[in-house]
Amino acid sequence: MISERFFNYIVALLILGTALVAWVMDEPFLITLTTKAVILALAGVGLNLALGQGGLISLGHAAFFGLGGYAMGVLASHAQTFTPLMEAPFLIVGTNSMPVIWLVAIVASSLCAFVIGLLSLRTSGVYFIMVTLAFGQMLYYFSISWPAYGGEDGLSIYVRNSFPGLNTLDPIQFFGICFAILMLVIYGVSRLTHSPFGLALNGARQNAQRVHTVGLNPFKLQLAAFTISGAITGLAGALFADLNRFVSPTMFSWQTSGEIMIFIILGGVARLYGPVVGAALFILLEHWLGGLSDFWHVYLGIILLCVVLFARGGLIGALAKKERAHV
Amino acid sequence: MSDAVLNILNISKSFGALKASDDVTLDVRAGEIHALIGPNGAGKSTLIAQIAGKLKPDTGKIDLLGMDVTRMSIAERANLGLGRTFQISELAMAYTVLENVMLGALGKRGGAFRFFKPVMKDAELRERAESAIERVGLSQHMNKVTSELSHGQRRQLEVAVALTLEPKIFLMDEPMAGMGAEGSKMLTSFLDELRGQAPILLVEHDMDAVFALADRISVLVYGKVIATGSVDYIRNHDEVRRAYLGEEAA
Amino acid sequence: MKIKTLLLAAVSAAALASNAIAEGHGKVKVGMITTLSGGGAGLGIDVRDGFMLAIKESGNENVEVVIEDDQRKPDIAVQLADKMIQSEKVDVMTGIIWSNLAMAVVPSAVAQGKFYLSPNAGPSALAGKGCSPNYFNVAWQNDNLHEAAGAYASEAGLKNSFIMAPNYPAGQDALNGYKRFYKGELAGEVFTKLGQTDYAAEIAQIRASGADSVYFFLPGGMGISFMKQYAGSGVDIPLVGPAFSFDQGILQAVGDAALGVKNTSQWSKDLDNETNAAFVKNFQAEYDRLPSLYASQGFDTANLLLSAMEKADVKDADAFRAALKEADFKSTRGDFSFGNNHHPIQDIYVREVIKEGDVYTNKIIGTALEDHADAFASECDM
Amino acid sequence: MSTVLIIEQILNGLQFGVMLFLMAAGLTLIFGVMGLINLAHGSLYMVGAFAAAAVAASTGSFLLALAASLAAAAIVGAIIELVVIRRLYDRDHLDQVLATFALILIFSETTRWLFGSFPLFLDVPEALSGTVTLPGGIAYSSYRLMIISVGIIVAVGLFLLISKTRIGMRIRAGENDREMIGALGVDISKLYTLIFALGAALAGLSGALVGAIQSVQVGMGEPVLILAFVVIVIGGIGSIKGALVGAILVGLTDTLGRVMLPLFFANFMEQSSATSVGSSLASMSIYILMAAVLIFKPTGLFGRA
Repeated sequence: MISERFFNYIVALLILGTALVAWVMDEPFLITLTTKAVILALAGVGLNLALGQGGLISLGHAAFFGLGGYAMGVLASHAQTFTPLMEAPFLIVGTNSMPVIWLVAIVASSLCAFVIGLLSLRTSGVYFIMVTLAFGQMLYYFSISWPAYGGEDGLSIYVRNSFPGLNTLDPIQFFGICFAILMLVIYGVSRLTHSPFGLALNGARQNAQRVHTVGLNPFKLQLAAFTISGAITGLAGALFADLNRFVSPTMFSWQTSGEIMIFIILGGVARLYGPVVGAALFILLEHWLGGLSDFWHVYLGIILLCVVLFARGGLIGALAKKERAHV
Repeated sequence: MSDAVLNILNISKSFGALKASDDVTLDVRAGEIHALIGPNGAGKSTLIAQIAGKLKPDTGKIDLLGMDVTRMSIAERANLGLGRTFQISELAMAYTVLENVMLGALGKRGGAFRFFKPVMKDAELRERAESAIERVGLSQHMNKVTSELSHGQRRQLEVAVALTLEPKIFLMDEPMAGMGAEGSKMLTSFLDELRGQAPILLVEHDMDAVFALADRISVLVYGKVIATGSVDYIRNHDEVRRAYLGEEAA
Repeated sequence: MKIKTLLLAAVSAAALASNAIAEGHGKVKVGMITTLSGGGAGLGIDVRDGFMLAIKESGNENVEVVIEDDQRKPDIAVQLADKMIQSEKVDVMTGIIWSNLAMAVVPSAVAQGKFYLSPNAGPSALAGKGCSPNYFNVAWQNDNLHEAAGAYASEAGLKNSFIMAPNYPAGQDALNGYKRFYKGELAGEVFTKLGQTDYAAEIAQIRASGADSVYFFLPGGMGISFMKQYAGSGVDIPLVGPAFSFDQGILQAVGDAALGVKNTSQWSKDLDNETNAAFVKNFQAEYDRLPSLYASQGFDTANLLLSAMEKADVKDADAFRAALKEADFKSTRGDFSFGNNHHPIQDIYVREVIKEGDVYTNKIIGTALEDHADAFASECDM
Repeated sequence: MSTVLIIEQILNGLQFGVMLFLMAAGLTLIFGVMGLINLAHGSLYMVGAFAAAAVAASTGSFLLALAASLAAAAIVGAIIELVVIRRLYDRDHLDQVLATFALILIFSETTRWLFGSFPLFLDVPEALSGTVTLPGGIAYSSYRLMIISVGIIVAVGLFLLISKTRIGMRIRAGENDREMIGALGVDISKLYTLIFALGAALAGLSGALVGAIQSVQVGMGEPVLILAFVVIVIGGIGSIKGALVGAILVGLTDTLGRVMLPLFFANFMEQSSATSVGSSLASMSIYILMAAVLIFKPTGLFGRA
């Protein structure tokens, strides 16, 4: 048994190492794949905050992932065609600067998460799962039938957005940006987990009554967690859109929510690196099994089933059994 | 009644045809232990739920420290100074003893919306929590996970969490339940001392403890308070003997 | 930074050199991204089988085809495209079935200097302002079959059509395409939910509308559901649709409900030309099923590629492009040429669903549009 | 819009609701008794439809096809209950969601492997292929009327089963207290397998019934599954009555929304964009309904707190 912290460092180094080796060996596609894993891991880290620490099983996080994606798509498409986004009451123009896009993605998705959370947190258990799903589906159907930004066809952005001082079209540089963001966010989440807020949030998951009785309001704690969680997933959405230089309503679909959830469970619920391990494993399986057979979904299903049935606590849980997942 | 910390005035609560609280009036004064007793199903839990804020009374009024709290939430009452322990332990089971008590300390300081500084390294909170743990005698179990504690230890932990809130009044729901003779005795003497810090509304089945500790006793039967008074008064009250103590004596 | 750049330059130079040696002259590496699993896999499988049949028949050993499954997900398609370009280093890409996936992949692929030959999707954005010298559509512009249906309706004297499509861009394009060539009145215009399975409400509207014809574009399972329910509703207003809902793969699932329905297509199994007859026969021999529209498009795409390879080396992009533009191959559709925007100019036929023994299939009953180009060609400045 | 047309559309909404009820009844039963979220319920629906299509193709009998759909779904249901599902009863919802999601993947691809990627043929029986004229001159599909009657029969049957029979008593006991039912000396795991198979059989039956007028293809279960979840959440999870009311509410909202909203918007905008805006809103309508119900009644219309 190795300690979880040590294991986390190894995971981070493995990811970084894979990208660097791929760069030296001139395998840009491998870098792209690693970048995808990093971005999906980020989305998972977001959901994990609500799901693992807050106990809020949201099957609607695709809503935030998609919003982040469309924040990028809408801004960049306006920049691409040199048309303003809005002229009255004040002028808003498109942009292709990544930091601005990230900011917009974060603000938009956290606002949306706040509203969805405000309404959904009135329910609990299965009802919460389903009402978040309902909000996700609303956005999905809206994005399909709203013609201004491509509807079902989605939006193509021909050139990746820019980051001051870097060439984002170079796979390794874009990887660097995403990896740095992931590490920063993980650091932030880790600080948050051990902060007063984290203590209270994790306490509210275990026993809301207890938290209430000491004078803290579980609803506010959960709403805050849900909002931050949505913001992180939204940021991941913007990066994902930039990775593909493309956004489409698929990002809003309930299968996307399900996949983000799968990363967490594969890796380990409420584990800091759970979604990272899960996303990396998922991408690995997808490419390895996909090459093996046209019917690779069967194998993926069997593996998932085995993880749920026999490896409770996900991969990290299996490797670091002795330690607690929470705090 | 200017020295009443908690004042319950004519509250009633019905569930359909059942009157769980029937025009209950009760007060808790500074420095006293006021025991609330009554047979099972007398409506003690309902009454406590209304005092704590989990249920709202149909009619009547609850004053805490001279402030009307009838419509306030659980958290708001806690912030005003209501420290509560539960009949069935309400603790974060995956947390250690220290973490559970830190929650209380955090609640006392008000607001958990600090996202960056490690809570366990917060000297002020830590000191408050550790001293509460010491007072209830759990120091050697500080880093034990709550789910591994014995039943009695969990009761002690509940009290420790309530202590960190430095409440103006304690609301204790059967703190002795499930404790061995040794533990009960220890807790009895601890509560005896505690009343100097803040008055206690004590709901308890352990009559030895009640008679040893209480300054006043109220008896609740079928949702009604049938008698309130000193230990001796209650011991000799006819109606109480008939309704309640009679069974115990037999 | 300098060391990195140097390192990178050295590595990539080495890679280039080794590629040049390995590939030699005249070889073409094709990257096919198509839908082989999940919903809609039937279309991708047919395109792939048609394409590979042509390659096999040609006996040309200079073509290497890498095939990947996009699962009908745009993000997967984009990554596969990155893989094809970055790590497989293909010269030509093809295979995508769906317009939204094509929009995700094609613009960036052609911007990186790859040729893209579309065997199915033809979104208007790529035919008009977004046209590209390296993009060739071997199937149709999305609106073509709908325009033909509109033309057929006008010619057949239909004056009051009820038109219906799912509420997404291809659906909106479909109805616009129909209206572009249809001269009568509209009895009603309805957008259904994408993926909708129950059409009772729409059928009731059709019954009440007093229309003399119903034009619908409901691809895949949606069309099957609609036609079965329509047949059971007792409404007998004639149906018209594009070929997608009357394709070989789908017809068997619709059954009698489709009999007699008129539909428009640029290809049919009974098209009378030598290439087509041989194609239908050989496809059946190879795969033990009748070829579909999609199979014919895959077959034509491969033949177009092979014809260009005869004339030019793919490394000489200008020459190869010119060779593609000539479209000097024998199409299963008979006459075939490219317009200025590299989209087909071709005849579009009207077919009727019939039963041959136990098998439902189509026969041609007329020509809706001759040498038809698309409505967006003028917006393309090539 | 004429009154007759409105009545016909209401009938259509009811019929759509009844179709949803068949699917939702099993789902809510399984949740109510075992506390299990079963995403693979849609796969059982697909199994029923494929079994019916296969049997209909080889025997030509629609009744045999229906019987096959019931049997196949029940058997497959019992098998997955024994192998997988029973390990999930004590798990949290998260594990249940994931494990049954994995089952969807396995079922869908296995079915595709067995039957291919193209839709299968399944048609309504000759005797029901026409229409009946209802009072008021509405010509309505006989097959759809049959679906409505089957739905009503199933609803009544379930009510009777639960309120009048010994099994029903055990189901109710199980809902209220899992410990107690064990104490009554009932073999709880057998009961659970039975209930799961019953729910699966209902899903299979609705797959076959609906498959005859829609398309029998891989992936047909998931859209219905989501709708069925919307239905039981609106009705209150675990309540058969709630499922019935929820199904009809969803059926009516969806059908009438599709018809009315475009007409409504046509009052103040140009036809083509009214159609588009109206249909966009219509496709969101049931989710809006669900969110609204949950915001005002967090445990659904007939759910217990």
